[in-house]
Amino acid sequence: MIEMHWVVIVILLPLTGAVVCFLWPRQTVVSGLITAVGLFASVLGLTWQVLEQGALRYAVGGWGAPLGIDLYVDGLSLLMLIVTAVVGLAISVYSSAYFRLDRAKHFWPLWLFLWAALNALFLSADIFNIYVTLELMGLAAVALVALSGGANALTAAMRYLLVSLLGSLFYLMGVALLYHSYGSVDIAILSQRVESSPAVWVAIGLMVAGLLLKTALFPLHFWLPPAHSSAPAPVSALLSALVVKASFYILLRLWLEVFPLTNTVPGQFALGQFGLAQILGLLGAAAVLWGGIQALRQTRLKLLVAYSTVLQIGYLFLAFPLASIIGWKAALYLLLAHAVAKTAMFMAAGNILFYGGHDRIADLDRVAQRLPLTLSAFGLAGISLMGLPPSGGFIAKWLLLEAAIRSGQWWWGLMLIVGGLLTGAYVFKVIGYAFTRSDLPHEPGFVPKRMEWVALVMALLAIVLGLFAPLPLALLEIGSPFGESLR
Amino acid sequence: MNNTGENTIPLSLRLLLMVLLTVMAVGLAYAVLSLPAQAPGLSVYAVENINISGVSNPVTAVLLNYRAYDTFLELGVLLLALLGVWSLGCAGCQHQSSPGPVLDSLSRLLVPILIMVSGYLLWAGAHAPGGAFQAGSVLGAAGVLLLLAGWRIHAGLAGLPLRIALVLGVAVFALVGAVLILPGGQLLAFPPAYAGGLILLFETVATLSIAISLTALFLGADPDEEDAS
Amino acid sequence: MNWDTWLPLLIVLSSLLVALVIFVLPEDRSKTRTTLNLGGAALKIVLVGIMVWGVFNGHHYETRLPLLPGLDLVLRADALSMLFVALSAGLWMLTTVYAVGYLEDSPHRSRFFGFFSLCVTATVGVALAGNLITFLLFYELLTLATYPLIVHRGTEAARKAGRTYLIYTLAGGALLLLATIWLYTLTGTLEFTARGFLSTLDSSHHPVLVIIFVLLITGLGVKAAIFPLHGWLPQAMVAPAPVSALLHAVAVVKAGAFGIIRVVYDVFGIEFSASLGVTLPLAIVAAVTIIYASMRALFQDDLKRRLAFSTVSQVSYIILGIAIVGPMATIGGMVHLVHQGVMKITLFFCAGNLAETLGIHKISEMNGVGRRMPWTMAAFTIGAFGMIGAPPLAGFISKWYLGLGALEAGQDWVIFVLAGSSLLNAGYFLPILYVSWFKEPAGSWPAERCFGRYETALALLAPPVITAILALTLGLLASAPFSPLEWARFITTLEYAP
Amino acid sequence: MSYIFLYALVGMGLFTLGLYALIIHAHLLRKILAINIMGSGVFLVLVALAARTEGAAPDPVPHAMVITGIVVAVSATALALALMLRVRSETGRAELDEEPLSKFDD
Repeated sequence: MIEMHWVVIVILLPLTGAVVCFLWPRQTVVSGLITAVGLFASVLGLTWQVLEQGALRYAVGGWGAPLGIDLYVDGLSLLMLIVTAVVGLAISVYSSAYFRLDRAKHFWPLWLFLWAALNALFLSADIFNIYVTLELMGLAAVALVALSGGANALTAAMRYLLVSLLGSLFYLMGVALLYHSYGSVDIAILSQRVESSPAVWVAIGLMVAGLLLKTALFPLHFWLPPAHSSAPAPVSALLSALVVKASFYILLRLWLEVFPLTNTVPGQFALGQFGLAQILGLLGAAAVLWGGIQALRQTRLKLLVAYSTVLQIGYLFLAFPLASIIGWKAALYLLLAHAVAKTAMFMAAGNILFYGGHDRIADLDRVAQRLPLTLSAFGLAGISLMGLPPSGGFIAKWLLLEAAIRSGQWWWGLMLIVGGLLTGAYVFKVIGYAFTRSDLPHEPGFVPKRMEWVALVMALLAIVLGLFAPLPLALLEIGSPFGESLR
Repeated sequence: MNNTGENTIPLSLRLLLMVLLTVMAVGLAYAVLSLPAQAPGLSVYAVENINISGVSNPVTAVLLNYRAYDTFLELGVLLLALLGVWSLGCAGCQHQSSPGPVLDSLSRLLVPILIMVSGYLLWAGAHAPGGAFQAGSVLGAAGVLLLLAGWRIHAGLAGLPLRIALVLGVAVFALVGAVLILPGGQLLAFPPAYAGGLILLFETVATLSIAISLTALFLGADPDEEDAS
Repeated sequence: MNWDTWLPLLIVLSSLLVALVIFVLPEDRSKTRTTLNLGGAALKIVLVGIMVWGVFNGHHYETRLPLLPGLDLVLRADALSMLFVALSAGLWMLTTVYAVGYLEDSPHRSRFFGFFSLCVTATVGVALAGNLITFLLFYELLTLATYPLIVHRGTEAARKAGRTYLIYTLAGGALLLLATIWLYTLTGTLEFTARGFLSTLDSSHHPVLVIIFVLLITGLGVKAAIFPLHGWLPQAMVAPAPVSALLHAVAVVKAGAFGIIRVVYDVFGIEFSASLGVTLPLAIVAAVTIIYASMRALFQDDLKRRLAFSTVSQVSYIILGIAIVGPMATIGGMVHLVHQGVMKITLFFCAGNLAETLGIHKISEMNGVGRRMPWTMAAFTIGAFGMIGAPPLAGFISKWYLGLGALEAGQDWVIFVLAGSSLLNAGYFLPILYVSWFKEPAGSWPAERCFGRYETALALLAPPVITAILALTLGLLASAPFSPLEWARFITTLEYAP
Repeated sequence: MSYIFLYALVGMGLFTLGLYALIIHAHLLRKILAINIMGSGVFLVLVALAARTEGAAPDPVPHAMVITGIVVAVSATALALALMLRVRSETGRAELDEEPLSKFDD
């Protein structure tokens, strides 16, 4: 039987799709949708392959590290690919109704490029190659934000572009230092060679700073709310669900494999990493508070949802000081649940905007009641974001709290509780308006049913994730990305 | 250029920033100086395999064989930037310059030379410094010069033909790279016997795509759409 | 997989599926909706009946689904859960009938009945939960399902009440979650076990266990409306009458009280709780709530608010019964879970009838209403006397056992609390009865509507009459087999070491 | 310690200077230039250190990385310039609307 190169297909297929969409703009929606479905199937194929064979390493060009570039799939990267595939498919379906052709012909190639960049990024085992994918992702994301036109979106896109480039350059400088220290850019090789040295520390500092900027961890989140709120709704969804997670993924990967030193004097480095982890945890906690409070203060729905992303990113960083397998799994599950729920929420916000022509929260009652499916989607997604059972968010919160208490650092868990309550406050601030009655002042826009249903399906998925947690959690074990379990 | 920007920042903040950045610079310098004084990096491996790479210039071997995947993605970045620029729909943003007689004759003189230089660089890349990027940018410069001189692409070529030329690099990489999988190889794994030819093919299409992309980037908007509007 | 492993899940699904179908049902399909509602309710009663019979005959019903590695979603039928499931299933049927009559021709019925069914699903889930995480899951679902019911009217007051409700319950839920996980990290299990699963822990953990106990009780106490966490309940009175009935008699406050029973008996174990020294403070809090809320009730002119404060007071009887360590008091507390439900739902049905038929919301408007609506007021009277604890009504049985239990446990002060509370109960119920039966009507009612041949619509009248008769029967036939009292005795034998 | 390190230090200096300019200047063209200077700094570090080993041919891998990096930088700059023109045509000026240093939005 011919071995399927699913690893390659999930990168080449979206690129090919992008090229086809670009060449024949009139058929762009059809080509795009076909690509999306094919890509979803390919990721399933890859999943099946990895389940059968375990973690995979693929030497592009046949050279292998250190000379060539390797692709690597383990549970961690596979989960990211699956999240991307699920969210990507939903966004594709939603977008096929959202954009008119004059914008669709720009949206599809850019989006498929972005998808290719994400897949390539998650699969890459080479830190320089990751830089290239980061840039590919960043430029596509910026162009997508600018797609909605208008002064706000363009300015936000411009700021986003500068931030993105700045982050990449910091990252690249780190890559340069690591390469010139150890003569390799392969993650696996580096993880064996890295020792505590000034150059390594500076490299870690640069890379962490650059990636935090791209991940928008407080206080480096300043660019996120304007960019995520002014972009077209499907773009907002994919930015919040996927793009910020990509840089988080790199950070996590480096943290787990390149940064820790086991083969050297333990004290010094461990202490340093401990300190850095505490700082990341503190920033995460600050992000939870800041994002939550800001979300509560917003008067526009999309900005509220964008600040909710700032809060949720803070959650992810609470796992760093816990430094346990269960904590990492919790963070990944949170990432998964948030991606799905936030997609639903931005889509719901997009529908409301589509229908009522505005997203002022105080006037939502005129709109919300007439879009029950959309409102249900918003509510269900909100439940997951709050971390109430049964939902993916609850599972993640449970695991993270468990990790916090087990590690004796219950205060990080407290931040989860506070974040959940803040989320509850801002979600119900919106939901509350759904029950008051008022008249619609003008002719409503038409919301295609497809857009409402996709949002609802994603929201339901966020809930269902609360009932099928053992599956994704087992998937994460493949290749033990978080180290060997002690059990 | 206006100069409002600098003055809005209070001196105290600027001083603080300078102090912080100085600290950072010292750290960076310290990191550089702490690096091992001698390190071969990957040059040993690169040279070891040069015979089966298809070229004799090690940089080209890295770019188009060992790490051809990077180059492939990077052509993608270039194409993507063009997509991004076109999606901005900035047809009216750029003001036209009317070429004077000097520019006109200069371009008549320079363009053929640039094309020749580009061709040479492309060919030389196999054994000496040079290659697709150098060749592509020189050819792109020729295109820019033509644009400045008022030349525009023929309307009949502005649609699909132009687009095909733009995606040529990415498409050929993807297609050939994928075809190489079929006989049981890996993506972009060149059989040594064909490596030289394949690299030349890649370099040629990459040169064309890069040159046309750079020219199109300079133009700033989709010429097809420009006509339409 | 067999019948025994499916039955608990089926009981939960019988209302969950109804809820989901109703959500997508068009607004004007009221026949289909009513059929679904009543069909689901009837099916649930049948299933619960089978289950009660099975449990009595020693069957073991358990549904177990993996939720997290090492943690399952467990639905299990034991003697205690049967008490609550039977109450919920029975009263759901009546409340559905009542709600169908009450909300006839009002807007958003699909939404209302959808969440209504969801609410019962959550309650049944709370009852059948076999471990703390499952309990937590349904407990939070209950919060979410009741919110839309409270804000159903869509007025500013309703939204405000909904907000207050959420602030209280979400915060309570957060504490519960924290305590649950903390407990899990200590023990590695959360399964409800008769006489608890914590007594084997090393004594160095005991201070932590006390903190966890306080967190759990605080989290549950919000829904059980223990003083000073009761603030949301009177506000929630803006909801439609069937919702109030459901909130007060069956779902929300009972879920809280039931949770406290579970924690004290099946997590900590009653004897272990007593040895930790946490039961006496709990008893005192319950006693304070009983007296405080009764005093507040005295001064309410709004009928539903008076009933609300009465609920706050009465639910704490259940908690008091648990906190007085001893079999007799336990019987009293458990049986009150059922008795209070039946009596209070009667009162709320009646209050709803007055509001719906005559537009009466205040006690000062009730002069002579007994002549206009004799059946309703007769039911109300039975409910009120039950609450006071007059024999031979259901409430008397509860108080009798509570008193006996207190004496048995040597906690004589409880007698004074019970007596004082009964006096206060009489103080706020008897004037209502007096004005409605013996005063002359003022002439015209605030907003009278005509409902055919009875004093009000049959769907509104039948439920309170039935529950009033039930309250009477529960008192008269307290010793019959399968009565709540006998069932409570049965549970008590399981919880106390022989 | 060879003279090669001097180049690398200059690269680090460019990186820092570029960052300073990026933060200080409000005009977008200057910001874009600043980013490019930072990029040049990184490239200089990469290339310079490739020739550390005396007597041996320079390491080709960083050279290839720099070429890749340059193409990426060119692409990004092109997009940035086009975006800047759009911002200017939309808002009338080529600046981000906030103070360059005020990173906290509220």
